[in-house]
Amino acid sequence: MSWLWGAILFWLGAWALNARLAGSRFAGRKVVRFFVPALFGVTLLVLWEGIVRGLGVPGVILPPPSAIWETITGAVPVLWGDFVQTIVKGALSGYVIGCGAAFLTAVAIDRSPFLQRGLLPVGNFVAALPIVGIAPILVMWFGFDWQSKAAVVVVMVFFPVLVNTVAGLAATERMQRDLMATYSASYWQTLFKLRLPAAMPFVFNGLKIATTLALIGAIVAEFFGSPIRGMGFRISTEVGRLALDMVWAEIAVAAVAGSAFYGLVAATEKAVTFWHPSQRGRK
Amino acid sequence: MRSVLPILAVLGAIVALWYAATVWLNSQWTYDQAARAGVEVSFGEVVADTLNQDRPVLPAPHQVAEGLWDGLAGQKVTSKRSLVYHGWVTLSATLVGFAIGTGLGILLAVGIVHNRAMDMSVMPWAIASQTIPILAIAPMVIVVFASVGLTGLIPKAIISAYLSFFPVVVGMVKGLRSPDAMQLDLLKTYNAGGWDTLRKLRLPASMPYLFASLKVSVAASLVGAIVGELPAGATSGLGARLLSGSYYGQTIQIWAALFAAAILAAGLVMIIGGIERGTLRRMGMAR
Amino acid sequence: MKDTTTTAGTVIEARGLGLTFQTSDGPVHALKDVNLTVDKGDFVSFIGPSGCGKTTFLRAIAALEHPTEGTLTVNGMEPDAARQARAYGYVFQAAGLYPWRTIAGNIKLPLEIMGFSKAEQKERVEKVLALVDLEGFGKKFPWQLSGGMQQRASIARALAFDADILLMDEPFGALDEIVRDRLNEELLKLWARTEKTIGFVTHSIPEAVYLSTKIVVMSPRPGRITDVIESTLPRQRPLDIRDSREFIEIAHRVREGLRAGHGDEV
Amino acid sequence: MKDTTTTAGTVIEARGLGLTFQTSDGPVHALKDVNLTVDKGDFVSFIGPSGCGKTTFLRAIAALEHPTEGTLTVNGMEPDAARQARAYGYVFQAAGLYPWRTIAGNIKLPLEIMGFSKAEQKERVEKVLALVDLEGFGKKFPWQLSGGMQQRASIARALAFDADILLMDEPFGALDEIVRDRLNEELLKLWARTEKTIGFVTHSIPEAVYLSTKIVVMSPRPGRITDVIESTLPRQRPLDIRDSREFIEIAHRVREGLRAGHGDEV
Amino acid sequence: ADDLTLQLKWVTQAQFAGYYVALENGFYEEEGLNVTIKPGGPDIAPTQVIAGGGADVTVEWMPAALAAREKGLPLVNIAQPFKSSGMMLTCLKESGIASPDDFKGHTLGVWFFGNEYPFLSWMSQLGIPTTGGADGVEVLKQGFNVDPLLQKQASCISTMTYNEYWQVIDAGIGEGDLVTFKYEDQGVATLEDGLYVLEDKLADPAFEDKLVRFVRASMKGWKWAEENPDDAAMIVLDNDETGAQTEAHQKRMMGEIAKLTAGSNGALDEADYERTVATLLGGGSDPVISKAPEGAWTHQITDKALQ
Ligand SMILES: Nc1ncnc2c1ncn2[C@@H]1O[C@H](COP(=O)(O)OP(=O)(O)OP(=O)(O)O)[C@@H](O)[C@H]1O
Ligand SMILES: Nc1ncnc2c1ncn2[C@@H]1O[C@H](COP(=O)(O)OP(=O)(O)OP(=O)(O)O)[C@@H](O)[C@H]1O
Ligand SMILES: Cc1ncc(C[n+]2csc(CCO)c2C)c(N)n1
Ligand SMILES: [Mg+2]
Ligand SMILES: [Mg+2]
Repeated sequence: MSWLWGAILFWLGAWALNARLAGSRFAGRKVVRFFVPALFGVTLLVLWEGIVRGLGVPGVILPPPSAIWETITGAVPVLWGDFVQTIVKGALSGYVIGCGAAFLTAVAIDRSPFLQRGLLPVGNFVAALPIVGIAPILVMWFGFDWQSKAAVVVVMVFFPVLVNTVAGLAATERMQRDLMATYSASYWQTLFKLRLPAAMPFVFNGLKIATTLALIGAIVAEFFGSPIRGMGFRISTEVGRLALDMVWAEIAVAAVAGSAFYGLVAATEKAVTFWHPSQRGRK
Repeated sequence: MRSVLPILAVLGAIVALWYAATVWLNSQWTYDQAARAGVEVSFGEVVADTLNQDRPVLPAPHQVAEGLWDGLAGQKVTSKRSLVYHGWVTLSATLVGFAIGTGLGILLAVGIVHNRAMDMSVMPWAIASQTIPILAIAPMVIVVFASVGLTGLIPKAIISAYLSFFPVVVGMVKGLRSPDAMQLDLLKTYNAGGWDTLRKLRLPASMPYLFASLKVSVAASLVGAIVGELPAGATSGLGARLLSGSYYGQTIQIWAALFAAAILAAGLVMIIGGIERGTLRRMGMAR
Repeated sequence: MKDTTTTAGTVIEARGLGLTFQTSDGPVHALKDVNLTVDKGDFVSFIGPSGCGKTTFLRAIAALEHPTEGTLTVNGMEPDAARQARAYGYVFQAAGLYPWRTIAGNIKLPLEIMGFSKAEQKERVEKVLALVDLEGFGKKFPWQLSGGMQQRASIARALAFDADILLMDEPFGALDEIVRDRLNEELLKLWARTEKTIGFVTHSIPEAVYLSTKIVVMSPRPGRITDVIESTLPRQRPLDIRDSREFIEIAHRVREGLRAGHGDEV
Repeated sequence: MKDTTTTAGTVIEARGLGLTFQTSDGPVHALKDVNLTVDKGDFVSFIGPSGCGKTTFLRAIAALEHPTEGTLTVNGMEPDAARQARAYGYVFQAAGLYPWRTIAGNIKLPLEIMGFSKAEQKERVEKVLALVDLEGFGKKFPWQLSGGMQQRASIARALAFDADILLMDEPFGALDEIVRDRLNEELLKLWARTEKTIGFVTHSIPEAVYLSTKIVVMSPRPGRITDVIESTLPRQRPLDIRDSREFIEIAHRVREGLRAGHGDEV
Repeated sequence: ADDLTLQLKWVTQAQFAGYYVALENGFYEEEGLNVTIKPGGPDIAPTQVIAGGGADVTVEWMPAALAAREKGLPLVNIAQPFKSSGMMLTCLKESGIASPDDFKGHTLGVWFFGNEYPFLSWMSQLGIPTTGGADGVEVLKQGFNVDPLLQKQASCISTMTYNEYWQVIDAGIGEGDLVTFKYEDQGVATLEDGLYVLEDKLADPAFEDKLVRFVRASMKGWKWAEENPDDAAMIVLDNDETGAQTEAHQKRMMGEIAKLTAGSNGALDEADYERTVATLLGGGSDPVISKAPEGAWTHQITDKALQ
C-alpha cells in the first residue's frame, strides 16, 4: 500500500512542479521544454509502478516498469532485430510509398474535377477498408515477409494524407488565387507556387497522423502471418507465453521509435510552415 | 447528381481491372489443380474457373457482390448470418467510440492550446500512446474491463475512441492555432477571456481542420471497433465476420464483410462531408 | 508643452518609451525614446512616413505589444490592466473581419463578449450600420463587400460599444473624399458628445488638422516623435474651417515636420 | 466623346457592360450599362463612392469576374485571352503577399512564372525594391512589415515585370503624402517611358487629376459611369502643376460629378 | 444456481462440443450450475483471461499451461477430456517431403501464441535448427488459415486432424497429394484441451464442489456428444454467434473429435502427463520448461466427480 500512496504523492508533487515550470518565465527554455514532458512521463511510470506493486497486480497481467526495463536491457539484440524488421523495413518503406501515393493522388484528383467527383468517394471507400480485414489478404498476396507489412502500411496511411492534402489544396484565399490568374500562371505554376505551400499545414497534419498509423499497421500486420522476427510477431507470441515483460518491452520500443518518428516529421513541419500562424506565434 | 457519372466511370474502370486481376491471381491455382488431375486446360476454361473458385486468392466482383447481397438482403436482419446485424453491432460501438474520441480529442486540443503545461507535457505522450499497437493491448484492455464487470459495447467503444481521438487532437491543435495575429489582437482589445476566444474565434477558425480530422477519425473509430471485437470473444460484429472468414479461408466472406465495413465507413465519411458542407455554407466559407 | 506633469485628467502617458522587435536578421528598432501625454478628451492624430512606428505605438497603448524600454501608463495603470477594464475600441489598419460571420455578426462580436442583451445588440448594430452607411448589408459576408465597405464595417464594430479610448489605425484610408468627410464629421460629433479620448493614425494632413486637438508627427526608424502640435482650432469645427488661415498654418507646420522627418531616410 | 468608334489603338472596350452577383439574399447589381473605351497609352483613373463597382470593373477587365451582360474586349480579344497573353499587372486593394515568401520572394513570383532568368530576376527585384523605398527589406517576411510597406511591396510586385496593362486598385491608399507624391511621380515617369496603359482606382481627387489622361467618375449601385473627363493637362507634369488653374478646374468637375453620384444614395 | 465461467481456447466449434452439449441439454443445470461459455480466438490467451479473473476454468493445452506455471501463474489440470493429440504437420507431396529427414531447407508453418511448444520440442529432438538455412528449417508464423500451403508459401503447415486438415481437403487438394505427420505417431504428442484452474482457489471447498459438479456434467456432455455426433454438431452450430460455421464442417469435426476424446473418462492419465513433460523438457537449447513442474495436476476433482 505504501507504494501506492508514495506514487500518488509523487504524482501530485510533479504535477505542481510542472504547472509552475510551464507557467514560469523559463517556460521557453530548451531544458524546460524537455524537462516538463519528461517529468510527466516519469510520473506516469512511477504511478504505474506504484499501482502494480501497491495493489499486487500479477506480472502476467501487467508487469511493473522496473521489470520491463530489465527485460529491455537484457534483450537488446532481439529488440534490435525486431525493430529493423518491423519499423525500418515494414513501416518506413510503407510510409514513404503510401504518403507519396496519397499525395500524388490528391494532386491528380484536384487537377480533374471529374476525378475529384469520381475518385474521391471511391477513394474514401477503398481507404476505409479496415486493417484487420486487409492484412490477411495482403499477407496472402505479398507473402509473409516485410513486403506485405509495407503494403498494409501503404493502405493505412493513404487515407489521412489524401483527405488532408485535398483539404489543403482547397485552402487558398481568393485574392491569392486571383493574383496567379492575373499572371496567367499555368496549372503547375499555381500548384507549386501557391497551392502546395498553402496546403502544407494540412499536409503535415496528415503526415503526422500517418507516422503513428504506419507503426500500428506494420506491427498489427505481423499478427496475420510473419517470419519469426518482428515486433508484432514477438508481441503476439509472447502474449501467448504470458511473457508480458517482453511484450511491454516491444511496446516501449515502439513508443520511443514512434515518438522519434513523429518528432522528426513535426520538426520538418516547423521548418516548412514557419510562416503559418500556428507556428509563428510560438518560439 | 453531377457526380454519378464520374463515380460510375471510375467504378467501371476499377471493376474491369479487378476482373483482370482475378484471372491473373487465381490462375495459378487452376493450373496447379489441372496438373494434379493431369489434364490440359484451355485459356477459356481457366478464365471461367478463376472467376468462380470457392477459395480464390482474389474473389471476382460478382462473387463479392453475391456474398454482400446475401449477407445484406438474403437473411433476416436479426440472423447471425446477416451482415446488417453484424454491421449494426459494429456501428453502434463505432458511434459511441467516435463520440467519446472526438469529445476527448477536442477537449485535449483545447487544453493544449490554452494551457502551457498541458501543451508541453500531454502532447508527447498522446503521440506515444498512438504508437502502442492497440491490437496487442486490446486483449488486456478487454480482460481488465471484464474483471471490473464491463463487457459488451463499452470496452469496444473505448478501444475505438483510443484510435479516433488522436487525429482530432492533431488537427484541432493546428486549427485552434490557425487564427492570425490580427484576429487574436481584436479580441484582446475587448479583453475577451479564454472562453470567448475559444468560442468566437478559435473554434470557428478551426472548422476546416476539424472536418478533415473528423473524416479520418471516424474511419479510425470503425477500425477500432472492429479491432475491439476480436479479443472480445469475436462473437458478433463485422470484425468477427472478418476473422472467422479468415480462419476458415472463406475469402468471399472476408471480402463481403470488408466491403460492408468499407460501405459503413464511406457512409460515415459522407455524412460528415455533408455536415461539413452545410456548416461551411452557413459560415460563408463555402466556395 | 504640458507633458512634464501628470494631471488628474491624463489618460495616456509615455516616458522614454522604446520598442525593439527581434527578427532573425537582427533587431528592428520600431520606437525610440517616445514621450507623450494625452489628456482625457484629447483627439490625438499620429502622422508620419510609412513604417515609422505609428501602428506599433498604437498597439503598445492597447497592450498588444510590450515596450522594451521606458514606461507607458493608461489611466494611470499598466496598459494590460487598462485592457482588462475594457477601455479600448480599436480599428485595425486592415479590416480584419471574421470571414465566418456576417457583417452584423462581426459588429455584434464585441457586444456578445461584453454581455450586452440580445435586444440591445440588435439595436446597436442597426445604429452603427446606419452611421457608416451600410444599412441593408448586415446579412452579407465580408467577402461580398467592397474594400471600403469592409473598412467601414470594421469602424462600426469599434463604435458599437462605448469604449473610453478609441484607437483608430488609418480607418478612413480606403474611403472616398465624400464619405470620408461625412465620417469625419460623424466622428467629431461622437467625440464631442461622449468626451472619448481618441488616438488616430492618418496619412492625410488635412484630416489630421481637421480632427485633432493634438497632432503627433513621427519620423522613421527608429520611430521618434519629432513634433507635437497643439491645435488652436475650436472644438466646434464646420467643414469649411479647412479654408481658414489658422487651419492652413497648422497644416503647413505638419507638412514641414513630415518633410524634415523624411529627410533622414529617403 | 470618342467612345463610339473603335480605333486601332483601342485597348479596353466596354459596351453595355453589366455584372450581377448572385448572393443568398438576392442579386447584387454591381455594374450596369457601362460603356468605356480606353486607348493604348491612356492613364485612366476610376473614382467613385465606396462600393460603386470600381474594383469589380477592374476585375472584369482582368478576367477575374465575368460580366453578365454586354461585351468587354481587351486588345480586341476576350479578357480571358488577354490574360493568357499575360497582358496584366494587377495591384490588389489589399496587399495579398504570400506569407511563406520573403518580400523579395514575393516580388520574384511573377518573374519566376514568366520565366525570367535568375540574374534578371535578381536585378529586377533590386530595382523595384528601390523604386518603392524598400531597399534592405527584401529578406523580411510580410508580417514583419508595416501596412504601408506591405502595400508598397505589392506595388513592386506588379511593376517587376513589364505588363502592357497595369491595373492598380487604390495602390497608394495606405501611404503618407510624401511617399505618395514620390510614387506618383515615379509612376508617371514609368508610364511616359513605357507607354503602358494604366487603370487606376483612387479616392483622391488630386491624385486622379494629377495622374490621368482620362478620369472615369462612377456612381453607386448599380455602378454606372456618370462622367468621363478627358484631361487637358500635358503629359509632362511637374508636381506644381497641381496649383495650376486648369488642374483646379478639372478637380472641381470631378468633385461635382462625385457629389452628384452620392446624391442618389446617401 | 452457482455461477461458473468457462474460457475456451478457440472459437465456437465442435472441438468444444461437450461443453455446449452439457449447457444445451441441461446437464449443468441439473448440477445446479449456471455456466457461461466464453469463446476464444486468435487474440485471446486463455491463461491471461483466467489470471485476470475473467474466467474460473479454462480449456488449454498442457504445454502452454505448464509454461504459464513456470512464469508464475499456478495453473492446475483438474480434468483431461482429450486422450490423444490431434496435431499434425501437413505437407504437399510435390514439395518432396516424405519423412522428417526431408524437412531441412523447407519452410514450415507453425502456430505461435503458446501453441508452438510441441513443434519446437519435436524439432529439437530431430536436431533441426529452426533458424533457416540449408541445414535447418525456415519457420513461418502461420496465420489463421491454411492459405500458406495452398499458396505454396510453405511446404508444410500445422493442422489439426479435426479442422485445418479438412480445410485443405475442401480447398480441392486430394488426400493423395498430401503427406501428414501426426505428433502422436512421432512420439512427441503433448496433451491438448485439458481443464485448468488457479491453484489457490482449489483450497476453497465450495469452489471445489462447484468444479466437481462442473466436470461431472461436462464429461456427461462429452460422452453424449461422442454418441450423438451429428446432434452435438448442430448444438455447436446453434451456439456460434458469428454465423460463420457450416454444418458439414462441424459434423465432420465432431466425428474426428470423438476419436480424440474416446479413451478418456475425464481423469488425467499420469503416463500421458509424464510423456508431455518429457517432451517439453527435451526442448534442446531453449526448452519450453526448464524443470519438471510440481503440483501441476490433481485428481482431487475427477476422483469425486467420477464416483
Ligand atoms: N512583428 C514585427 N516583427 C518585426 N518587425 C516589425 C514587426 N512589426 C513591425 N515591424 C517593423 O517596425 C517598424 C514600424 O512598423 P509600424 O507598423 O509601426 O509602422 P507604421 O508607422 O504603422 O507604418 P504604416 O504607415 O506603413 O502602416 C517597421 O519598420 C516594421 O518593419
Ligand atoms: N463576391 C461578391 N459577392 C457579392 N457581392 C459582391 C461581391 N463583390 C462585390 N460585391 C458587391 O458589389 C458592389 C461593388 O463592389 P466593388 O468591390 O466593386 O466596390 P468598389 O467600388 O471597389 O468599392 P471600394 O472603393 O469600397 O473598394 C458592392 O456593393 C459589393 O457589395
Ligand atoms: C493465430 C493462431 N494461433 C493458434 C492457432 C492454433 N489453435 C488454437 S486452438 C486450435 C484448435 C484447432 O482449431 C488451434 C489449432 C491458430 N489456428 N491460429
Ligand atoms: Mg501602420
Ligand atoms: Mg474596391
